[in-house]
Amino acid sequence: MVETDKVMRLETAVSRFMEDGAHMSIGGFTVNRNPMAAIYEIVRKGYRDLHLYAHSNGTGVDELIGAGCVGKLEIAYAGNGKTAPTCIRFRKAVQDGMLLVEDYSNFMMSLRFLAGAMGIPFMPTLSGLGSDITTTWGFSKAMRQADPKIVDQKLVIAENPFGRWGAAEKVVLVPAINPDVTFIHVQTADTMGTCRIDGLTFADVEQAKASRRVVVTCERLVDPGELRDHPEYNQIPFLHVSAVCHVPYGGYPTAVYRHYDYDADYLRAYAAAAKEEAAYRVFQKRHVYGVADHQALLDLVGAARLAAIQADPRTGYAVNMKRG
Amino acid sequence: MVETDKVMRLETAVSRFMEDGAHMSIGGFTVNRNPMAAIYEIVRKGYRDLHLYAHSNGTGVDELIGAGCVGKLEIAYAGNGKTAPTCIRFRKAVQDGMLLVEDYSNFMMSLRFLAGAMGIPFMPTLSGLGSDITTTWGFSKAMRQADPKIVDQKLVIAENPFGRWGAAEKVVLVPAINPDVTFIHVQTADTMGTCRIDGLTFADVEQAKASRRVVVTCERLVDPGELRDHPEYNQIPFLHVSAVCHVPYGGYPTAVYRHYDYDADYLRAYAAAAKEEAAYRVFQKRHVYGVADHQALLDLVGAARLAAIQADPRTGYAVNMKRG
Amino acid sequence: MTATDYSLREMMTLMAAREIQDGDIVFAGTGISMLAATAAKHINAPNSVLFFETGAIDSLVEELPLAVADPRVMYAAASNAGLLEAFATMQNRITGDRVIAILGAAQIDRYGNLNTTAIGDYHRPRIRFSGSGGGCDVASFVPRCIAFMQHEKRKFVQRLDYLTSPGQLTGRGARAAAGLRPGGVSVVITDKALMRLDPATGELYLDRYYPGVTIAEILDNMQFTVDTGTAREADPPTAAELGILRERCDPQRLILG
Amino acid sequence: MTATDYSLREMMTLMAAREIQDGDIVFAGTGISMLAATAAKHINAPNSVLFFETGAIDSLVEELPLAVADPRVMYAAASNAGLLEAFATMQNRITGDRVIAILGAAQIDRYGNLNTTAIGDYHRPRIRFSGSGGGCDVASFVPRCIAFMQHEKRKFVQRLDYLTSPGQLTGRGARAAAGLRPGGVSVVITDKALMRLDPATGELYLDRYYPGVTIAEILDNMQFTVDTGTAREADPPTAAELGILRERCDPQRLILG
Repeated sequence: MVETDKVMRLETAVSRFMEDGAHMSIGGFTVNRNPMAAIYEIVRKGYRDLHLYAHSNGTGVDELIGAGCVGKLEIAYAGNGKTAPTCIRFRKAVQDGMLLVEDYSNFMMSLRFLAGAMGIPFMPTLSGLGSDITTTWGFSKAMRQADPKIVDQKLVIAENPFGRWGAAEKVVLVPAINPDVTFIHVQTADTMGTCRIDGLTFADVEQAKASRRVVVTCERLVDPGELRDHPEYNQIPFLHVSAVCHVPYGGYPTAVYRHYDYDADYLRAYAAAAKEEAAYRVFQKRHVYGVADHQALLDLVGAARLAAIQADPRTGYAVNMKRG
Repeated sequence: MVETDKVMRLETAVSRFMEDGAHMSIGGFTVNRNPMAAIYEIVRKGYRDLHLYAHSNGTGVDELIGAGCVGKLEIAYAGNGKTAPTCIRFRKAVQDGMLLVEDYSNFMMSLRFLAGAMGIPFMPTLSGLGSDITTTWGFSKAMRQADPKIVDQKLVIAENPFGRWGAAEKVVLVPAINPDVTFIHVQTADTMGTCRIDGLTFADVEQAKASRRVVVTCERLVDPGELRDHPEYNQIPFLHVSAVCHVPYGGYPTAVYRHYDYDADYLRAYAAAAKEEAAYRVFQKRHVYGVADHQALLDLVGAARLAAIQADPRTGYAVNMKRG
Repeated sequence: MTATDYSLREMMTLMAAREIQDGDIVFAGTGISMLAATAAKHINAPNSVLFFETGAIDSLVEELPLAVADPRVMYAAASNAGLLEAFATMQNRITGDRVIAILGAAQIDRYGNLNTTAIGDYHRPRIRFSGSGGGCDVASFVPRCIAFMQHEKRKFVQRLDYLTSPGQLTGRGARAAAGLRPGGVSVVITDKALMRLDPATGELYLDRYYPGVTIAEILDNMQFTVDTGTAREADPPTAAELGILRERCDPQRLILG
Repeated sequence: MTATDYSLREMMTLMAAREIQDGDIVFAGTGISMLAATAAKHINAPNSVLFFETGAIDSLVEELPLAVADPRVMYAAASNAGLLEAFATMQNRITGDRVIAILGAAQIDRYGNLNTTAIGDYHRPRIRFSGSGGGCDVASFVPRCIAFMQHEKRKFVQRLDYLTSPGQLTGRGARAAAGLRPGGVSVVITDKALMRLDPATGELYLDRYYPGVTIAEILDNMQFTVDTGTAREADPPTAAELGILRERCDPQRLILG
C-alpha cells in the first residue's frame, strides 16, 4: 500500500478537518453505514457547538447529541428503527431546550445536499406545501440573518414560473447545504480517495460532493488500479475527497452491507442506557471515552459479538441473527 | 427465457409506442450507445412530425432528420465526433428551413430530463446567463402558447430568492421534459425491464425516468435473478420500462462499451454520402430501407466488419482498430 | 374460514394488506407498515412491488427488516440507489401515481393530516418525536396513503400540535389551493376500525368496525366525530391469512410481538 | 533544445498544454483540445486529471479518443457517470474552481465570447454549426478556459452572429452584472499567436506571437484590434515536447494529420 497525502490515520483526519462550531454532516441512515469510528473520535476529542446536517442518520446523530457536541441540528428524522423510534438523547435534548432544531423532510434534506453538490443555490420540490414544515421555523429570522453561514430563509414557496407546466402551480424551494466537512464510511476506497459503496448509497454521494472537505473511512483500502476495473461502480471520484482512513468495522455498531450487520445487542444496550443520565454516563464512559480508539471498542465488544454479526456472503447480512 | 408482457420484438414495440407527432428522445451520445436498431425501425416505418429531444445524440439524431421524420428538435449539440463535426443532414435541414430547432446546452438538456425524472416543473442552473441561448428562441412564443405539449417559455431567468446564498444572484430555470417515449440501448436488461449499463450512462437514466414509455433494446436479455446479484449496479429499475427487446448489436454502428466499438468505416461512409442528395438516397436505401431489420443490416455489413469492431476484454473497445 | 383467535395487531396488519392491489408499488416504513406490505406480497398482491425511501426497489425480504435502512431491504432488489431516487419515483407522476404508502403518526385530524414531529410547543415540546422522515414527502406526492393509528382520544385530535404530513389540510379544496396534487391519507387503520377519507367532503368517515367493537366505542375514543352512516363490520382474518402472516412474514414475532 | 521542424497544429497543441498546471482538472473536448490535454498529462502536468463532459474522470487514455463519448474515455477511469455529474462538478465551486477547460469555436469577439451555433440569421442560418454542447456551461462555470481558433478575419469578429458561450459579454463588469461568476475564455490560442484576456479591461491582448509571425500579420487577420504592448515571441516546441506529442499522444496522427 503506497501512502499518499490523502491516506492518514483517522485521529489525524479528525484533528485536521474538525473544529468547534464546524458545519458538518455524516453519511449513513439510522442503523446502517454511519461513520461510527469517526463519530466516536469526534466525541472523544470533545468538539462543541457543531452545526449538524442530517436526514435520518439515527445512531450517529444521537451519539453526537448525547455527547453534547451539537448546538444546532437540521434534520428530517431522528429515529433509530426498532430500538429507538425516537432517538432518546435527541428527544431529551430537544425537550430540555438544549438543542436548536430545524425540521425538514428526508427528501428536502437530500435535495439540499444535491443542490450543494450541483453548485446551485436551491432545489425545487412539490413536497410540504401546506405543512408546518414550511411555516414553522426552528431557527429564527434574526438568528439566520446574524449568521452568514446560515441561509436567511428556511425555504421559499414560489409560483411555478412556467404556468402549470409539470402539473404544478407552486413549488417549495429548499436552500443548498455545503458543509465544512462530511464524514462517510464506505466498503471500499482507494488511496486516491475514490469510493465504491455496496448496497444503498442513502445520500452519501450528494453529501460528499456538497462538502468542502470529505473524510472517508473504509473497510478496505485498495490501490487505485483495483477500482478502475469498473469505473461505473464508483460513486464518489477522488476529486471530492480530502482524507482516506483505513478503519475496518468503522461503521460498527451500525451495519455495513456485505461486511457485517448492525449489532442489535449494542444498539439496545445503548438505548436502555440513554434513558437515564447516570446509566448513560457509565455506558458511554465504558464504550467511548474509556477506549483509546475504535479498535479498542472492538476489542472490548469481543470477537464473539463480531462473529455473530458477520455478513452472510449470499445475502449481505447476518442470516438468522437474533434481533428481537 | 420466460416471456413476459414487456418482452417483445422491436418491431412490435415501435408500432405500439410510436405515432406521428410523438414527442420522443433517444439515449446515447454522438458515436456511442445510440439505440440504432430502434432508430432504423422508426425510419423504415416512416413516422413524421416527430418532436425530438436530444442533448448530443449525434448519429441517431442525424439518421432521424435525414429520413425526414423530425419536425421539431430541441438539442444541445448536433455533431458526431471526427466524422462530422456538425451532423450533415442536420446542418442541411436547418439551413434549408426544413427543421425547427430550439438550442440549449448539454447541461440544460440533461437538467430538463432530470426535472422530468424527478417530477418537478424545472431545474435551476447558473449556466447561460448573458448568452443568446437565453434570449434567442427557436420556437416562437405564439407557437409555444398554441401547443399544450410545448412549454410556454424556453427558460426563465430569476433572482435567487435566497439572497446571495450559493454565491448566485440569478439563476436560469429550465423546464422539465417528459417525452411520450424514449428509446435506449443497454448492455444488459432483464425480462422485467431492469437495466444495467456498462461505462458512461450519458443522460440515459434521466431520459428513461422522465419518459411516459420506455423501450429498451439490449445486447443481453437475462432472467431477473442475474441482475439481482448487485442491485447497486442497476441504474434503471423495471418500474420505468414498458418494453424490452433483445437486439444484439442494437447500437451498431455506434459503440457499446465492453461489447463493440463504433464502426468508423460505416460512419465515414454515411458522412460522405450525407453530403449529396443522390448519394444519400442510395446509401440509405441500401443500408436502411433495403433491409428488413437490424439483423439484415448486420448481414449486409458482414462478419468481417463486425469482427473488426469487437471489444477487447481488457479495455472495452477495439484496440488498434483503424480509425483515421 | 375465519379465525377467532387473533390479535388486534394481526387484524390491523391484514386490514392494511387487503388495501394493496396486485401491481401496486408499496411504500413501506418500519414496523407494522413493513409487515403489512410483506403480508400483502405473500397473500393477496404477489406482483406488488416493495419500495423503501432509502432507495431499495422490489427487495427480496427473506427476513423482516427492522428499519428501512436494514441491510435486509438491500438483498436481491431490482435496484439499490438512494433517497433522491426513491422520493423522485414518488414525486414523478408517471411512477408516483402507482404508489400506495403506509405511514404511522402520533396525531391525526379529521382531514387526514398527520403529526409525527412534536406535542406541545414546537420550540420547547412536551414530547418530541422523530420528525417527518419521508412522511411529509409521501403525503405530498402519493395518491393513496394508509395511516396506522392507535385508536386513542389523544391521537385523533381536533387540532394537530404540528402538521407534519399534509392530508386535506383544512378540508375540501384546501389541498389543491395549497398547490398539492390529489393525495394524502385515504385510509386510516386503527385497533378498532378502518376509516376512509371522503373526497367529496375532505373528511374521514367510518367504513368498517372490527368484530366486537361498537361504533360508540370508536367515537368515544376520538376528539372529533366522523360520519358512520355507511359503516359495516369488517371481515375478520381468515385462517389462511393468519397462517401466512405468522409463519412466513414474522416468524420471529419481531413486529407481531 | 528547440525544434525547427514542426507544424502549426503541433505548436498550437503544445501552447495549450503549457497552460495546464500540475493538479489541474482538465476539461477536454474533441480533436485538438483532447490532444492538448493528453500532451499536458504526458509532458508537464502528470497529475492533471482528464475530465470529459460525458462523465469520465481521470481516464487512462491509451488511444486517442475521437469523441468525448468514444469508449476510449471510459477505460480505467476513476468514475464513469453521466452528463449531470460532469457538469455539476464544474458548476460546484469546490471542484469547479480547479478546472481548466479547452474549447473551440467558429467565432470569437474581443471580450472572449464564443459562437459555436450559427452564422447568419439564427432562424435560417447561412451556416449552421453543432451548437453549444457543453461549451456554454463550461464558459459559465469555469475560471480558466482556453479557446482554440484558426487565426482568420471571419473568425475574430466585431460582433458574433450568436453568443453561445459567455466570455466577458460586453466588457468589464458585464459578466458579473449578468449573474455569472468570474470565468470564461482567459486564453486564446491560434495558429499565429496566444492572446490573453485582461481582467482589468475585459478584453483580449496579444501575449505571444509565434516564431516567424509578425504582429501586423496577426492584427491584419482580425476584425478587431488588441493591445500588443507587452507581446513577446513564443518559445517554439522543444524536441522533447514534439517527441512525446508525436510518439506517445497521437502516433496514428488522427489529430495532428
